[in-house]
Formats: sequence, structure tokens, C-alpha cells
Amino acid sequence: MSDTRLIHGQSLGAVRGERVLFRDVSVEAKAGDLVLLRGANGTGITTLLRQLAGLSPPQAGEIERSASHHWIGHTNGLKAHETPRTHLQHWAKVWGSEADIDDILKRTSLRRPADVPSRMLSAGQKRRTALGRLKLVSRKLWLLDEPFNALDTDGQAYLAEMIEAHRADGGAVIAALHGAAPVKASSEVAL
Amino acid sequence: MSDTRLIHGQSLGAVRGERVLFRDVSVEAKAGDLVLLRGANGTGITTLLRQLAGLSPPQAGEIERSASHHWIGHTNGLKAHETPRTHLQHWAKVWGSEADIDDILKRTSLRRPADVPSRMLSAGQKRRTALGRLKLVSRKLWLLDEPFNALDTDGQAYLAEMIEAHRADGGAVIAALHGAAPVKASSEVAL
Amino acid sequence: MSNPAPLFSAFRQALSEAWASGAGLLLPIGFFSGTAMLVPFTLGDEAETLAKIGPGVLWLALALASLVTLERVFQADLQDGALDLWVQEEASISLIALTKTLAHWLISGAPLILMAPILGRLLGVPFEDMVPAMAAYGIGGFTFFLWGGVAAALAAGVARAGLLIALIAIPFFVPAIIFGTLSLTEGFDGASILFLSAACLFALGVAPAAMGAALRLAAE
Amino acid sequence: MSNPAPLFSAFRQALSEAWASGAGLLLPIGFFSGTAMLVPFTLGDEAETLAKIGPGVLWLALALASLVTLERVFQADLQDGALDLWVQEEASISLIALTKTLAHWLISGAPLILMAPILGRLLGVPFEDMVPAMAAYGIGGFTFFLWGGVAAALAAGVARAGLLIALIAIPFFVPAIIFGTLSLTEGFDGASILFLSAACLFALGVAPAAMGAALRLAAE
Amino acid sequence: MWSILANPHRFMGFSKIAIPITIGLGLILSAWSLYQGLWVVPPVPAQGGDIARAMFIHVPSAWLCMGLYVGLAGASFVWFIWRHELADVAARAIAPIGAGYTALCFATGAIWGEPTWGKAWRNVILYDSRLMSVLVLLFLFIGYMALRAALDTRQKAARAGAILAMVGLINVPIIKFSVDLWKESTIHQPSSVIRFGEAAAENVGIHPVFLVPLMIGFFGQLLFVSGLIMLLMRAEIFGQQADAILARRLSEA
Ligand code: HEM
Ligand SMILES: Nc1ncnc2c1ncn2[C@@H]1O[C@H](COP(=O)(O)OP(=O)(O)OP(=O)(O)O)[C@@H](O)[C@H]1O
Ligand SMILES: Nc1ncnc2c1ncn2[C@@H]1O[C@H](COP(=O)(O)OP(=O)(O)OP(=O)(O)O)[C@@H](O)[C@H]1O
Ligand SMILES: [Mg+2]
Ligand SMILES: [Mg+2]
Repeated sequence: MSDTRLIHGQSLGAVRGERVLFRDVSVEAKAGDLVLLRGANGTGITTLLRQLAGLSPPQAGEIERSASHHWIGHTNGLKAHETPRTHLQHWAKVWGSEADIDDILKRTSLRRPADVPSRMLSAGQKRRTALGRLKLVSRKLWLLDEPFNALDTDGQAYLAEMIEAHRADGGAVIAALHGAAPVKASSEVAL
Repeated sequence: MSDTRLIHGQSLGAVRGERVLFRDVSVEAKAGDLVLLRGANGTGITTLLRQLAGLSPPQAGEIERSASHHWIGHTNGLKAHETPRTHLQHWAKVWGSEADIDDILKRTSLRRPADVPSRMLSAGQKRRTALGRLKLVSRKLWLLDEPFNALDTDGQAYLAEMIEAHRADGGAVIAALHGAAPVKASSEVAL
Repeated sequence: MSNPAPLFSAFRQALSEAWASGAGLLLPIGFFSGTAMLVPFTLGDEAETLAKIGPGVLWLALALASLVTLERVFQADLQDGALDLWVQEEASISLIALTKTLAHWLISGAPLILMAPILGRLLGVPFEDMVPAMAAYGIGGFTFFLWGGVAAALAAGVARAGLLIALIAIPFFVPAIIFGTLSLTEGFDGASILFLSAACLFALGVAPAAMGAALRLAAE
Repeated sequence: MSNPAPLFSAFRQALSEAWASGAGLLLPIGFFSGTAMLVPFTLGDEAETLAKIGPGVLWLALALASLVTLERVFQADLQDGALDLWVQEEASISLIALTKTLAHWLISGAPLILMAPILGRLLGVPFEDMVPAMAAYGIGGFTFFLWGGVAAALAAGVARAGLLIALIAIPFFVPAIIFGTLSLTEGFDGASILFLSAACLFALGVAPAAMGAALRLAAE
Repeated sequence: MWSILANPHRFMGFSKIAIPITIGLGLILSAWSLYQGLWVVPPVPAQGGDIARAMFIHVPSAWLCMGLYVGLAGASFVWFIWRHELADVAARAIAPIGAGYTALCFATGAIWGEPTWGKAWRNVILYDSRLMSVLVLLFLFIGYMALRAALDTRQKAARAGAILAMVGLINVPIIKFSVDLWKESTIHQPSSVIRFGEAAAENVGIHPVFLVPLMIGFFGQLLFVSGLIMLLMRAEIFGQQADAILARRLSEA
């Protein structure tokens, strides 16, 4: 069992300003898992996810990582001058990916705006571009912060499918999510 | 009937780049209405809503307005240095509102982060602050672009309640929304 | 404008924005140290040369301050959606823009003027020459901020257009710079201070409308 | 670093970013016109004074270009989330930052150096004096960009800290400015060009690590 | 009101005939004037001798660059108020030509000035309102083009450009009257052809030997420039056909 554990955060804690956001929170993801992080606005879900991604050091507890991960945050990571195509091409090069960019653009329904700079894209198109990164290289762990936001009905269904396929493939997903989940979680962590 | 019509956009059209986004779209809202704007990502819902708000001139068609409106867009309109409290105080002064800011902060569950600058707020807290503006002065028409995004379950229920109360009060709401709606629309406009 | 409340609020908001961004304290200190440290190195060490360029350096600092500050203000307004809110106000966006410009001039421009005598001293300009010059710096600096605001508003929609702004604004700075420089030697007796004031009044008449139109465009 | 692909991509991305933001074409034109127009006005009319300050003005332009460009680069990276992505890369963020700095120097700094002879001509500096000076401007300018990058990275997390950046960077600029100015008179014969190169190498050794650490901090 | 999108043929038909005529005639007249100016008319010792022949380029280009800016601002105004697309096309065509003529005026003036005034332009520009305001004109043209190029859509570019062009119009009267109003502020000679009021009475006019080729040269350049503008406008309109088709699709509905 423990050989398929991809990430394990133990007794994590975070302080912001003079406030303890959360403490003694543990998160674990094994191959095939979908862990949903749940909590009211401002309880520190984003903070926890950033700790798991290694973006900010946990103020208490420890994190063990045994797999590489993909990150999609509240912001999409697109530069204003980048188009969906150049964004994906750029990260494909960085990651040494051989993926077919045109195919990814087609699957994420970005063929039409493929060459429009991101500052003119709609909210959903920006999010779709970021989701395209997940297809560039295969990484076991996906860390997603409210990934369904801004997506239309089709987009949400497509992302749910992607997540299921990734789990079936031996991957794991840790996602922050409010409201009804369009996917079935294997476990939830409440903050 | 027509004396309660708050806004009427007739045969509206929009072009972006070399693409016709939409044409011949008509939107109308009467007292008590909740009009949902529906469509896939990038079909021009935000563009249409901005035309209705008078932010960009329609490239075809005409808009008649007979009521003042509140606007909540994809961006929340908060300055980086503003806290929820100072943001609401500021707009209260601009609009000559006598509303009790503390009460609004309480209702939107912003009492705790009331004095945290917006660049440190969580996504949901920023959205709640923007929603607080709706309570500063009473305006017949609300124009909301994906207002449920980033809100937690309580927040979504609270906003749905606010919308219902506003409709019962003789107001109208035009909202862009993807996926399942937590509110019952009186009509939908598909793009 | 029957109701001045929006303008007061815009003023207050802009004041605290400028203050929070560090422009208030840091701008004068930054220029002060920058000028005091770099200029003597690059320009040689002769006291005479320094004294000659001292007043000019301050004009440059004011021109720069206006560009740097206002560019960021209007671009931030666009990005965080505050511009959308202002444009939908009944209060004219031109007056709002004017009010914001005034606030930012107070925070970023005025302290530079107050420090003029000290800076002059450092560069070897006699104290007596600097004090009357402050009026000229005040009027000229505000003129810079007005034109700088027009350029910044025009470029607000463009991704990071710092230098486009400079390119647009600089031609409009020229009259104020000429009359301002002339008035430094002439003092209050000459005609230049009158021309400088005329340039400022003209900017006050034209710039707000242009800023308003440009901001509306940026919001689209 | 076994795999150079991330660095090449970072370089390409930064190049096109700089180009798209207009820095490539507009920065040299902006400074060119700004300097050519404003400096003679503010600094008096004597050819001698102009010739004396000409080379110094170019140093200032380079210093300013480094601050203006890099501040925006790292702040934008933070706001649009691209910094989050870079920080999570295996490739060291220090090297990425160095690569981006190089790209921005190429787009915004190098053209200024190429224009130096023309600008010098305009300000009355003899052509022969300017051409050998270009090497000094090249080395010195890159040094500015390195230190400017450190300051910009440090200030990236702070809301709009343009002047904080100047305040941090300027002290680090001083050695390059001193040796650079000296080397202009000495030419390639003197020791100053060696000291200038040493200053650049030192920056090259220290700045990337500092930028990396500062960017990590900003991402937190 | 007829707009280019509704009726592009009218301008296209007219310009097709007008362009070869204006450009051809303009080139002939300019060439004759230059021949007269550079080789036939006597040198003027008071104005620097042979160098004064620069007048035959300097003066027409000076008038034209101001005229072109007025044209730019006028076209911008028409577009801003009535959204007459042809006016925007014209504004866009005028800008690069105006920048060229302004540079020409400044360059010839600078070359002429160095021996005549005994001073290089850069040494007098601070106190010289004429030199200054012409330089400003050049940067206005360049700034106008840069601003347009930086905006994403043609509509936005047109609006932003129009605002800038109209605001910058103030510079033209400053150029024109700088020599007469602030005499002590420039060493440029006062107006001797187009004069008003007091200035007209004060100084002597220009001798017909110079005036006739000068005016003919100016007229020739004017014809040439108007042909050039129409040529650029045609190119622009061809480029806009796609937009026009789209807009029609939108309004037909
Ligand atoms: C860079 C230097 C110069 C610039 C920017 C410049 C600019 C101008 C401008 C804008 C005009 C049109 C004025 C009008 O229509 O009222 C003009 C006209 C003229 N300029 Fe210059 N000029 C320069 C140097 C000179 C020099 C050195 C001379 C001769 C000594 C000269 C002689 C003339 C003459 C004769 C006219 C025609 C005057 C008239 O309007 O009747 N210019 N110049
Ligand atoms: N300097 C500070 N002082 C006080 N509170 C702070 C400070 N900085 C951040 N916070 C608080 O820390 C929390 C950050 O939470 P985080 O962004 O992780 O929220 P979240 O759970 O993701 O919420 P959401 O669902 O709205 O995205 C917020 O409640 C914010 O108000
Ligand atoms: N210059 C341009 N060239 C081509 N397409 C453009 C250009 N500018 C904007 N667009 C397109 O216009 C559309 C803008 O749509 P808008 O923001 O209104 O989308 P939306 O319907 O609100 O989508 P979402 O649900 O994702 O928010 C996008 O499809 C975008 O790609
Ligand atoms: Mg969050
Ligand atoms: Mg939208």
C-alpha cells in the first residue's frame, strides 16, 4: 500500500497575520485517489494546497512527496502576450513533451481562439488553456485549486472525464472544490 | 407591462477580431425577472453583459435602460490596498448610502477579514466583498457575471437568497451562469 | 456636478492607494538618493556643472514621477475592475480622473517640490535661488501630472506600455519645461511664470476630458 | 543543470514578452527622444556642458531601463501565476531568472547601446569617443540589469513598489557607474575597464542566487 | 451620411483617377521648382549664400507638416464625432507622411541654420520656441503611430489615436505664431509669406524671383502629398474589406 502513496502531508499547519488558519491537518493521496479539500471561504484551502505543491513551506508538520505533480491555481499562469498555442508549446518545450499541441487544442475546444493573446480570452478559455498543460506530460499527482470555476457545462464534464481517466491510469488528484462536486471523491479533507 | 420593463436590449451584436461573436440577440428584464445568460465558454456572454451595463457600445442593435443597475464582473473591483471595510465605506460614500457597513460585513461573513487588504484575501472573500456592494444602495437592476464562482456552499445559498429577495422586492437580475443554477430563472437567453 | 461626494471619495481612495504603494515616502527618498548618488558620478565632479544641472534634474524627476505613478494607477484600475465601476458612475469619469491625478500629484509630486531646496543645496545651487523656484516646480509639476495622466489613460489598455506613455507625454511636457526653466532665472518678475501658468490652465481645461475619453475606451 | 531546455524556453518566452510589451522598439525610441528633447532643455545650452553630460545621460538611461523593465516582468509573473509554475520546476529558479534577465537586457538594454553613437552625436559627443565606449556600456548595462533584477525580485511581492526597487538597486549600481565613467576617458588601456568587468562578474556570481531566493519568497 | 462600409465605391472610383494625376503633376511641379531653386535663382548673401537654396525644400515642407497635422486632427475630429470610417482611414494615411515632412523640415532647417546662425540647433533649441515646437510635432506624429500600433483592435486604435491627435492640435498655432508672438524666444526669421496684422506691416516680403518658384514648388508638393495619401488610403481600404464584410453580416441579420 505504502509504495503507491504519492504524497503525504502530516499535521500541517498555517498561520496568517495573527490567525491560525488551520492546524494538525493531514492529507494523503494514493494512486487512484481523488481527495477533495473542503471548507468555507478563507479557511485556508488554497494555503494548504500551496503547501502540498511546495510553493510555501508548512508552518507546522511535514510533507513527503514521492511523485511529480501538475499545478493549476486560482490564477492560470498565462502571460498576457501568450496565446493558448504558444503557452502550450512553451511548456511542452520546458518539459520535453512530444505531445501533439493541435490535438490538445482540439480536445479543450480551443481551436478557434488558439492564436488570440490571453488578455483577450474569455475566463473559461484561459482556464481551458491551463488545463491543457495536464496533457503535455504525464505526472502522477494533480493539484487543482477550484478547477471547475469558469468552465461551461461541457468543460466541466470534460474535466471530470479527464480526472477519472487519470485516476484509472494510476494517478491521483487533490482538488479544492466548493459546492456540489461533478466528480466522485475517494476521500474528503475538511478544514 | 412595459412600464415595469427595466432594460431592453434589441438585436444586439458583437464582433471581436474577425469573428462575429453573436448577433440578433435580444434581452429584456422586467420587475421580478431573473434572466440567465447561457452559452459555451467564449460565446460572448461577458461581452453581452458589458454591453447591457453600458461598458462597451453594442456594435449592432440598441439598448433602452429605465433603471439604475449594480455591476459585478469577473473582476471584483477591489483595489489591492482596500480592505472589505474600506471598500464598502468608499462606495457607500460615493453613492450617498447610509447603510450599516458592520451589518453588511456580518451578513457576508466578512467580519474576521474585515481589515485585511484585498491582496491577501482568499478568492471567496474578495467575491463576498463585491457582493456587499449590492446592499449599499437599492438599485432595480443587477448585472452579475458568474456571481457564484469562488463562493463556498453557504455563500452560494446566501447569494441565491439575496437574489430571490431582490426579485420579490420588484428588482430584476441578469446573470451569466455556467452549469446547474442554484436559483430558478424566469427566462434564459442562449448565445 | 451637483454632488461632490464621489469626487471626495475618489480623492480619498487615490490618496490611500498612493500612500499604500509606498509612493508617498519612497518617491522623494528614491529620487533624492538616486540623484544625489548617481548624478555626481556620471557627470563629473565640477561644482559648476552640478549647480548648472541641479534645477534641470528636478524637472526630470518631476516628469518621471508623473509618468511612473499615473501609469500604474490607471493600469491597476483596469486590471482589478475598479475602472468598470467608475465608468458606470453618474459622476463624470473626467472629473474622477482629475481628482485622482490631483491626489497622486499631492503624494508623489509635492514632496519632491518640498525637497527641492535640500536637493539644490546638495548639488550646490544657492538656497535663495531654490525657494522662489518652488512655485514654478509646483505649477509645472502639476501640468506634468495632467499630461502624464492623459498618456497613461491612453495606454491603459495596452499591456505594460510604460514607454509608449513616455513617448506620448513628453511632447506635452515641453512647454511647461521651457517656461519653467526660463522662470527659474527670471523669478516672479518675468513673463515666463505667466506662460507657465497658462500652460497649466490649458492642461487643466483639456486633459480631464481627454483622460475621461481614454479611460472609457480602456474599459471597453 | 543537465537539461538546458527549460532555460531556452524561458529565454524565448522572455524575449517575446519583452517584444510584445513594446519594450523592444519603444524603449530605445522613448529614451532617445526623451533624452534628446528634455536634457538639452533642462540643462542649458552650452555645447561644452552637453558634451560633458552626454555619456552620463546614457548611463542613467541604462540604469532606468533595467529598473523599469525588470520590475514589471517579475510583478507580472507573480500576478498571472507564471511564477508559481517556474518555482515548481526542477530547473533552478536562479538560472531561469538569469535567463530572463539576459533576454530583457537584449531587448531593452542592447538597443540603447547600439544607439549610443547617434545619441552622442546629438549631444555633441565626438563619434570616435562613443564607439569604444559601447563595450563599457555593454558590460555596465548588463551589470545594472542583474542588480535591477535582484531589486525587482525582492519587491515583487510588495504592491507596486517601483521606488522601493530603485532604492534597493541604486547602491549596487554605483561601482559599475564609477568604473564605467572612468573607463570612458581611459579607453581600453586603463584599469577601469578591468574593474568594470570584475563588477559584472561579481554580479553574475551573486545576483542569480539572490533573484532565485527573492522570487521563491514572493511566490509564497 | 455615407460611410465607407456602406459605399466604398465612391472614394475608390474617384481616387483611381485622381492618384495618377495628382502624383504626376505634383512631381513635375516640384521638380521644376527645385531646378529653379537650386540652380537658377541667385544666391542670397544675407541668408547664408548658396545654403539659402535649402529654402525650396524647407519652406514647403514646413507648411506641409503643419497642414498635415491639421489634416490629421481634422480627420480625427470627423471620425470621433460622426464615426465616418473614411476619415479614420485618412488619418491613418496622413501620419507617416506628416512625420516624414516634419523630419524633412527640421533637417533642412538644421542644415541651413548651422552656417547662417553660426550655431548648431542643439545649442539654441532650449530657448527657441520654433525649433522646439517643430520637434514636438515630430514626436506627436510618431507617438500617434506608436499608440495606434499598440492597441488591439482598429476601433480602439482609431479612438485612442483621435483623442491624442485632437489634443495635440494646440501645437500648430504655437509653431505658427512662435516667431511673431515671442520674438525674443527664437532666432528663426519671422513670417515673410503668410503674415497677419502687425507682423505683416513690420517686415518686408519675399522677392518674386524666389516667391514664384517657391509657391509653385509648394503647390506641386501639395498635389503629390494628396495623391500619396489617397494611395495609402486605398491600400488601407483593401485591407479592411474583410472587416466591412463582417460588419455587413452583422447588420443584415
Ligand atoms: C531646425 C531649424 C528650423 C526649423 C524647425 C524651422 C521651421 C520652420 C517652420 C515651421 C516654418 C513655417 C512657418 C510659417 O509658415 O509661418 C519655417 C519657415 C521658414 N523658415 Fe525655417 N526653420 C528652421 C531653420 C531655418 C533657417 C536656418 C532659416 C534661414 C535662415 C529658415 C528660414 C525660413 C524661411 C525663409 C521660412 C519661410 C517664412 C514664411 O513663412 O514666410 N528656417 N521654418
Ligand atoms: N496578513 C493577514 N492577516 C490576517 N489574515 C490573513 C492575512 N493574510 C491572509 N489572511 C487570511 O488567510 C486566509 C487565506 O486563505 P486561503 O486563500 O487559503 O483561503 P481559501 O480557503 O482558499 O478560501 P477560498 O475558498 O475563498 O478560496 C484568508 O482567510 C485571509 O483572510
Ligand atoms: N482580437 C480578437 N480576435 C479574435 N477573438 C477575440 C478577440 N478578442 C476577443 N476575442 C474572443 O471574444 C470572446 C470574448 O468572449 P467573452 O469574454 O464575452 O466570453 P464569455 O462568453 O463570457 O466566456 P466565458 O464563459 O469563458 O467567460 C472570446 O471567445 C475571445 O476569444
Ligand atoms: Mg482559495
Ligand atoms: Mg465570461
